[in-house]
Amino acid sequence: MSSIYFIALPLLFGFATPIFAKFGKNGIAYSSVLLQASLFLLSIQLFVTMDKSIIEVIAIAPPLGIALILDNVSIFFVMLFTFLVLMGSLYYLKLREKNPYQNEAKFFILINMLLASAIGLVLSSDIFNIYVFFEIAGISAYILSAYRKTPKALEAGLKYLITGAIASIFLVFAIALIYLHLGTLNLALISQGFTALESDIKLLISLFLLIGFGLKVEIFPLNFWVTDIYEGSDAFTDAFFSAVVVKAYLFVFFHIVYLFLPHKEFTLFLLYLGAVSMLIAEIVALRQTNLKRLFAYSSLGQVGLLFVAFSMQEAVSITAGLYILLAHSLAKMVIFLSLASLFEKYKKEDISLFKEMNSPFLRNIIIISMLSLLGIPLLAGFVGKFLLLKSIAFSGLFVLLGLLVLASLIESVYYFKIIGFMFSKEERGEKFSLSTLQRAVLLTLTLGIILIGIAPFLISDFIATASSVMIDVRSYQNLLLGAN
Amino acid sequence: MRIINTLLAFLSLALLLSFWQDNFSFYVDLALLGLHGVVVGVKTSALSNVFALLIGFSWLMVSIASFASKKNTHSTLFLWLPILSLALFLIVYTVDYLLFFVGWEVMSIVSYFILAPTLTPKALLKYILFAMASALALLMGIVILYSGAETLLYIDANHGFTLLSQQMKMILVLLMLFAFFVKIGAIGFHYWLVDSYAQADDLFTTYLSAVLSKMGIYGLIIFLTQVVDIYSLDWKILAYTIAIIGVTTSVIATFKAIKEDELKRLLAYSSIAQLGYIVTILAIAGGMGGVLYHALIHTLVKLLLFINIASIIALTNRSKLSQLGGLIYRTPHSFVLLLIGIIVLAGMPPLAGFASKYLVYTSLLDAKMLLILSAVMFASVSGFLYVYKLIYGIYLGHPTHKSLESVDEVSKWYLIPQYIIALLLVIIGAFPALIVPTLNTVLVQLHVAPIPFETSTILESPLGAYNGFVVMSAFAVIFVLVLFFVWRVKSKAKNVKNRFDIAYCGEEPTSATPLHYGYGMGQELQRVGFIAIIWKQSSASFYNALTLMLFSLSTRLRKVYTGNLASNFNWLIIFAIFLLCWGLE
Amino acid sequence: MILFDLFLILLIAYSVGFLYYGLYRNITARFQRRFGPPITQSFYDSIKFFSKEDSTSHGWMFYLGPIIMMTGAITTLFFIPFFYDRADFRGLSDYGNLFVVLYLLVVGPLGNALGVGVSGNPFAVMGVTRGLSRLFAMELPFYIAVIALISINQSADIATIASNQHETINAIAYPLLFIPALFAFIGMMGQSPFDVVGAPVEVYSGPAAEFSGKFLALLMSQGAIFSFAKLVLMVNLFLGGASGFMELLLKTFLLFLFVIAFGSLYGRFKTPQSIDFLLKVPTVIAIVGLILATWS
Amino acid sequence: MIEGILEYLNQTEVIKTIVILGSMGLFFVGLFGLLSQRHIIKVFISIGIMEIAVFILFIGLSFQKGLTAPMLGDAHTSFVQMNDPIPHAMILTAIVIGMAVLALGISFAIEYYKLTGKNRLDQMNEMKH
Repeated sequence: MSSIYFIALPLLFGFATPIFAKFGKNGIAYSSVLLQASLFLLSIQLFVTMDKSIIEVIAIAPPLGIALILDNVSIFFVMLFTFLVLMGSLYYLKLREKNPYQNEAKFFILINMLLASAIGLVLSSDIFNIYVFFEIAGISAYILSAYRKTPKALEAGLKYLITGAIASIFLVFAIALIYLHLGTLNLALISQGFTALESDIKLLISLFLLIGFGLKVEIFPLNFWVTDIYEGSDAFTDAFFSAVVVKAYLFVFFHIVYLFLPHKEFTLFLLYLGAVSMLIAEIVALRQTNLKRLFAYSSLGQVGLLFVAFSMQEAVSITAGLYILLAHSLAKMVIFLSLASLFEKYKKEDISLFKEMNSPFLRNIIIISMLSLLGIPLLAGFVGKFLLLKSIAFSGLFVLLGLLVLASLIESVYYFKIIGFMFSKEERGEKFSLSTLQRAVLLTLTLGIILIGIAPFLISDFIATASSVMIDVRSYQNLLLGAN
Repeated sequence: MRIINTLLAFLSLALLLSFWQDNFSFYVDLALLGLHGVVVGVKTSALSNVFALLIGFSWLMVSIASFASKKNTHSTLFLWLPILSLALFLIVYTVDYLLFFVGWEVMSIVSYFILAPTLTPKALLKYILFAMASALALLMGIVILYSGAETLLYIDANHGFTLLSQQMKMILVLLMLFAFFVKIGAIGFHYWLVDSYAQADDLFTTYLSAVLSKMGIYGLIIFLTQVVDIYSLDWKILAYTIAIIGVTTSVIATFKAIKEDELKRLLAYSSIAQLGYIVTILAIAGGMGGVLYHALIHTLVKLLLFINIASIIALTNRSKLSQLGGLIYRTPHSFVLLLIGIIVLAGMPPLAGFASKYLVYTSLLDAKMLLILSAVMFASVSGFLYVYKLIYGIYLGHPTHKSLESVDEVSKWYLIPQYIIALLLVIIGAFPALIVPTLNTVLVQLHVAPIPFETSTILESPLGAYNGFVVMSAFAVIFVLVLFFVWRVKSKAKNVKNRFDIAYCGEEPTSATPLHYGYGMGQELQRVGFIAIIWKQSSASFYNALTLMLFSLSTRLRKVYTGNLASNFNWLIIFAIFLLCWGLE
Repeated sequence: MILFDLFLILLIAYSVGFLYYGLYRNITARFQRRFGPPITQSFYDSIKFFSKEDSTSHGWMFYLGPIIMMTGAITTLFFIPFFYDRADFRGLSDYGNLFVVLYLLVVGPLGNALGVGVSGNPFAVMGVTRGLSRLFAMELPFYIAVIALISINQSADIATIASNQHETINAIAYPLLFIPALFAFIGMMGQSPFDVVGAPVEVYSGPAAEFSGKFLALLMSQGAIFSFAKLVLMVNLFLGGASGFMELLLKTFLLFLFVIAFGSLYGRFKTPQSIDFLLKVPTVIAIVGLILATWS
Repeated sequence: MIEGILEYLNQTEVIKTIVILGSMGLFFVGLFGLLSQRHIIKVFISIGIMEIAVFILFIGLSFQKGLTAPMLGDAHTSFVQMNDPIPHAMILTAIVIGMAVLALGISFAIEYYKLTGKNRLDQMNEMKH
């Protein structure tokens, strides 16, 4: 029953805030961190005690009821999300001393809601629950995005909300069609019955699903809104958007693709969509000067790469995808968290900020993160990239290979432009150093990047199992249906 | 830091030499990563030992030279240098393309961090973008090869290569050639190289030119012999293409060097030209001996030359030929060392440079690439102009500034490595076949015919041999005899007190008269048509146009992300309708 | 034995070289409708210079320049065999080959360049630069021709190349190689139209501007020796070599005569002009010759 | 006459056709609004219309003639002879969520208008670089 805690506790946190508020000024903040820490420990504990493929199913009599599935792949995401959110919250503990959000209780509630919904998305195994968590994640993200109530933030919030609302309409439409034709919401049952549907209905459903999720997973050409959101929101919240929210949506989307639509043609389409998405995002990023926007484009590019990885529908490429996802989450977390401090200190978001920055620590960790994103060996990004390119080459998709390599090259242009700014010989202000806690957080994340890069075999077993579980549709069906 | 670095360099060299004959290998299976059946590892072999020797030796020499400056100015350099050398050792000792790539990338990135404090942003960006392009091309090539061979080991790579389709073979070869040519700085891909060499820390430039550029050669050797197996493959056009690229590189870089005024830029072009000779003979069957020999000599001579000009730059704070001059009697040791260096660089007979040039020429003759050989010899002779410009601009002529008249000899820490190298070059000059047995072990390993060997004084080749010892002793004996003769002939000549006491059209020049010819040297060649073309053309315009194109594309694509939701909805609907139509099909 | 041989070679080269130099002055004088000095005049001049004081010196490197030049000339001479079929007068040619000689040919000029460079006279250095610029233009057609010969004979040995011509000499068998080589050779001999470097009369400059006394003598002597060495090389490569002294003298003299006659007839090119010319006409001919000669 | 029409209309197929046509009409009205209108509130209204259209479609199509509403009460103590409760539950949830989102959106729009005086989608260009 423990997997329910991941969803219930963060949600319940909101109701308990009045109580925590009694513990003093920092009560809510500390209790939120405590909650996330305990969730993280719980996920670790679950992972450690878990057998090779023991799966926890919480089911209220499928096909009617809801079911949460905690298998090898979802535990990966649960651990990742709780860890990242914990790190972010810890970082915020110091950030709030200088630049706190108004009405912090709400902010913590939202962060926990975001965590709960992201985990909910990953664990849910019926499509309506997915819709609900889709919306909860959306609502908390809209509010977080607009939280500063500056014109930019509000604009970002509005745009996010409008596109989110449209996405949800299409999703509901798809769900309605599915239920009308199959009479069930259970993923396993849908996946069994889906192939037997008429092709027109199938097309319509897949189209709506693609648009509904496509808007959320930031795939070209449905990612027009993303960069504005990143730019308008706080860098601190961007960290969560980029590292957590998108990843949850991506997982769900591909989970659904594997279950419903493992069409060769469709996935091939997604494959090239991903590559084009990456290429375009990287090219556009070339001219960006606003850092948040720049890294938003970089996120779009990485999502394109992940799209390619997951669309390959092979265990190896999914392994690669999970590696890339992990590396990207860690790196983007480091970058956006550092940016949050830097923006606060230097009062500018321009790329020239790095010319003024005088903080060897931040410089080094940002460089390491960016190199990892570029897929430099001995850092986390390389493992996934190499595996991905390998599986692409083995499939004989050499044009795709060329596109990805080209995109990576363009990507390196602006990354190294930034790194070049960090080494520029201009006059720099006084030294800027972070508090110990913040340094510890960033260092932990960076060490994660280095450790995975140098010793990928530490987690390779786990990730390989996760990816084989993710692609194994049949066992998922058996698991879900056999549970009642 | 410097001491630790030097100790490490010494240690690695000592280890290398003491375990020269021993075979050592270490393999790891990568099944854990989901790469089933993929083994990576390191292994000593004759080829890797030779290149490792170059690395270790250069590292040591650069480290010794670093003691010259009083302050620990190169602290970051010597923090990174051991890591860089480690990556280089990894590159040469690995037996598979995965570790090769890892070493390659680490090399590029570490070099980037070494270069970063001294380069201008533009040069730095140029360097790293070319390095990344090279690395990515290499990665793509490796992956393509991997998809054929299903392992990454060099020994299986040839099998995998033969399994690829003709088209993929072509693409693979192009990618790999691009990757390595960028590092070598073959013409067209040298855009990054000259600026990086010129602006890098003076000692690091030495390392760059002596060692890092050789990694491109090493990569090409591995790729062409192990993967493509070019000598047994009947793929004439590839060999010719490589040779033509090499010789074009040599000719163009030589003339570019003649025009340069800045010491390090001049030597950078010279480096490109010398590597061009190596590339030229890389793809022909009899050329491997020449490749290795010339790589060795070039490493030594570039160490010598770059350390020499580093010492001069450190001494005078000037780095342009037009700002130096007349240092010969202030720094006689440096002068003699540079003289030895340029004699080797020019390939003049008594010293070691001729031996390697000789192998280059005879292998081209043997392969019947006669026009290419003519062009190589042409480039080689044209090179005299820049080597003379180099030595004249620094040491001969008139000092261009008062400060140059009162400097003292450079630090002994600069002189020690130079003397060691010069000694080696003289010894190899007299015994040109001394290193042939070592090279032959490599050639045997690469399955090519070894260089004939009888005694260490005679360098043999299919078209005749020459006795280095006789050439050198004849030269030395005649020199001493003439010297003695001149000595004995009566002379009352006095040293000129006034350096303006020269034959100058009946006038006496003053200190305001520009007497140093350093900058103008060779400029009149502008009037020669093809040289003017070489000087005027630059790959910069191509790369600038490319950048411009990319950026305008970026601006255009930015319009997708206008932030205007209203227009984006139209996009969305169009996309949906497109999908619908596509799906209905 | 070999030392005696070398001494004889040197002696012959020295005397014949000065003899030719005297003849050269006479013949050019006749071309210009005047009477030249006695044939032995140059020889006496050099002896005289040896006994003169040199007025200025610019340090040891300044001295070394002519010495290296002399060394280069003598070494070159020693590596060129006089006769293709005789055991004597082979010098050191068994220990080297054509490549060594080609490179030894440029040792002298480079040594000179160093000595001149240290003198600090910009006009002298200008001459050196011109010389080096002309050098590569000159060497290109010559190298192409030589490469073709080596390839045809499959040997870089000079004596072998010379002896392989007993039926037809290379100048007739391969005229398209001989003509460009001859152009280059005219330049190497410092004759018009390629003589702007050491232009003897009108330019008060050139590499020799700063030398006087015994060093000027040294320069003159090495010039004589070097000229002879180059003549012998050319004879060996293209004119079938020689098997006796008379043949050698005849062939070298004819070649010499041709060169100075040619030089007297033509005006002087500027440096860029000569480079341009050499890189166009003789080079193209040489390339055609190379292709024709080795086409198979 | 009217009886006949009602009888005709009472057929399941006819009802479902009407539902489909009506809701699709509504959907396209919303879509048209979304594409043609620039005012933020109007856009929200369009979104609301589209949502409602989907809800109606779902409920309308999952309804079966002759069965009662899926509610337990005095007369109905067990789940028999009732319509499938799931669509109802789902749509109820969706309505709540949709309403919450729209309310949130309108509050954003008001704040935004207060700060900037802008109320149109195409004017929202704070981040135009």
